[in-house]
Amino acid sequence: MKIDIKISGEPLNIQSCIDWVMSPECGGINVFIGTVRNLTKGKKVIRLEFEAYESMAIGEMNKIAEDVLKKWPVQKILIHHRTGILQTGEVPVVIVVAAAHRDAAFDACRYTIDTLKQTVPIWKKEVFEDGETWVAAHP
Amino acid sequence: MKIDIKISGEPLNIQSCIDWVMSPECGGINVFIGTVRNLTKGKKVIRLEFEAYESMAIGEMNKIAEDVLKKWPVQKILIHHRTGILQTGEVPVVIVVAAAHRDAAFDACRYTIDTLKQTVPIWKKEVFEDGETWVAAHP
Amino acid sequence: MKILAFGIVKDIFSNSIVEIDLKDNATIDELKILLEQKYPRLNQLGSYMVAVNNEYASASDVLHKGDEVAVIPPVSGG
Amino acid sequence: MKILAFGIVKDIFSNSIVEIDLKDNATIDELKILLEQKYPRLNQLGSYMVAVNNEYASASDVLHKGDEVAVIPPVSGG
Repeated sequence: MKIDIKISGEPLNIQSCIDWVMSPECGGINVFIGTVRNLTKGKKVIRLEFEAYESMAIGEMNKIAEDVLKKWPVQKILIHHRTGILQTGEVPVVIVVAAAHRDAAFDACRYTIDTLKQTVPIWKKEVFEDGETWVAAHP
Repeated sequence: MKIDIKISGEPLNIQSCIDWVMSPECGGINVFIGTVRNLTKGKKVIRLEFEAYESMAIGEMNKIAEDVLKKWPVQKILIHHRTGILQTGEVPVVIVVAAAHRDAAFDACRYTIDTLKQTVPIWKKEVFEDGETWVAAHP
Repeated sequence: MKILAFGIVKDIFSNSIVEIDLKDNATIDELKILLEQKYPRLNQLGSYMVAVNNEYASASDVLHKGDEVAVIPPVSGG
Repeated sequence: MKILAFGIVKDIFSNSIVEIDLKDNATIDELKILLEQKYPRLNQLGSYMVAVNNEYASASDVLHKGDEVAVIPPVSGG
């Protein structure tokens, strides 16, 4: 198993994500952890709500992982995304990439988060003290 | 405290490294984890031994962290390096960078490991079944 | 045909699923025109995509009976 | 003057610390010449640096009594 994809309503366990990629063949691991910021354009965020079109999101996340394995000499890639209500400081996304050499791990991890933010059907609603807004819906 | 530097003879605790940078101001965390590979140029590695010129290594690691804070809008940076005997699969280095935006976190983390490998006085001896060699001593 | 809605589109439809009458062999473009007539606020989105059976669809793709069709506003995961 | 050794240089010196007789106000370059005469295997290193008081030193830097001096072979941490 070179790919691990998950969408979950429960908090993501970063350590077990990293444990999953660890192996004696691997030399470098790059991890991206998204966290919920307490401010957007200076406005205080109370909480976030993430909604996924789950079946399609799993498919798009798998496509990214398959692309990564084609593009870079990567041994394992994990993409976990959380849904539901998150407080500031909590973790909506964890990406872990293991490779024999670190350049591939860095490049592949960055490609993964950049592409995820463009193609994976997950939506974030920011809840402020005076209202709420779906992010990116009004560019 | 924006900088956390450590050289330790004990196993590095990745989760507590990540916990240290987490904050509600942060939006993206990039982590690099080095691991001991079981093969070097096709030869089986039994174990590694890391030696540090500790006072100077701490100084050089601090210089890298200060440079990172000057070059990128980074909130926190942690660099932990292990010394002593490590088995394959174990972790000699953990670097964690937290920033409001992910590009800074990725760039700063990569700069940190690239620079650490060039300037920080730490040496790695690979022990094979039939001998041992100080890495990079015979380029 | 049933159309699934997510994110801001759920608010625009006031529902997570709506029923649209479509002629046989209608294209994605024809679906979008009908949707925009019925829900003019869709035009206020910078852009949106339609997915058919969990894949992004092109403007000229033809819809078939039994397809799972979803309106995909700009994504914002991660 | 006491010279600290690390990594492969410890093997070359057969010790982690050696004593070198240096004239007053000797430079790093002069120290390197003496060391290479006494330990010719140093020349087999692609390169090596000298650190004075925990900082990399330049060829023309002058050594002072009480300085902490170390020979730094190519590093390989990370």
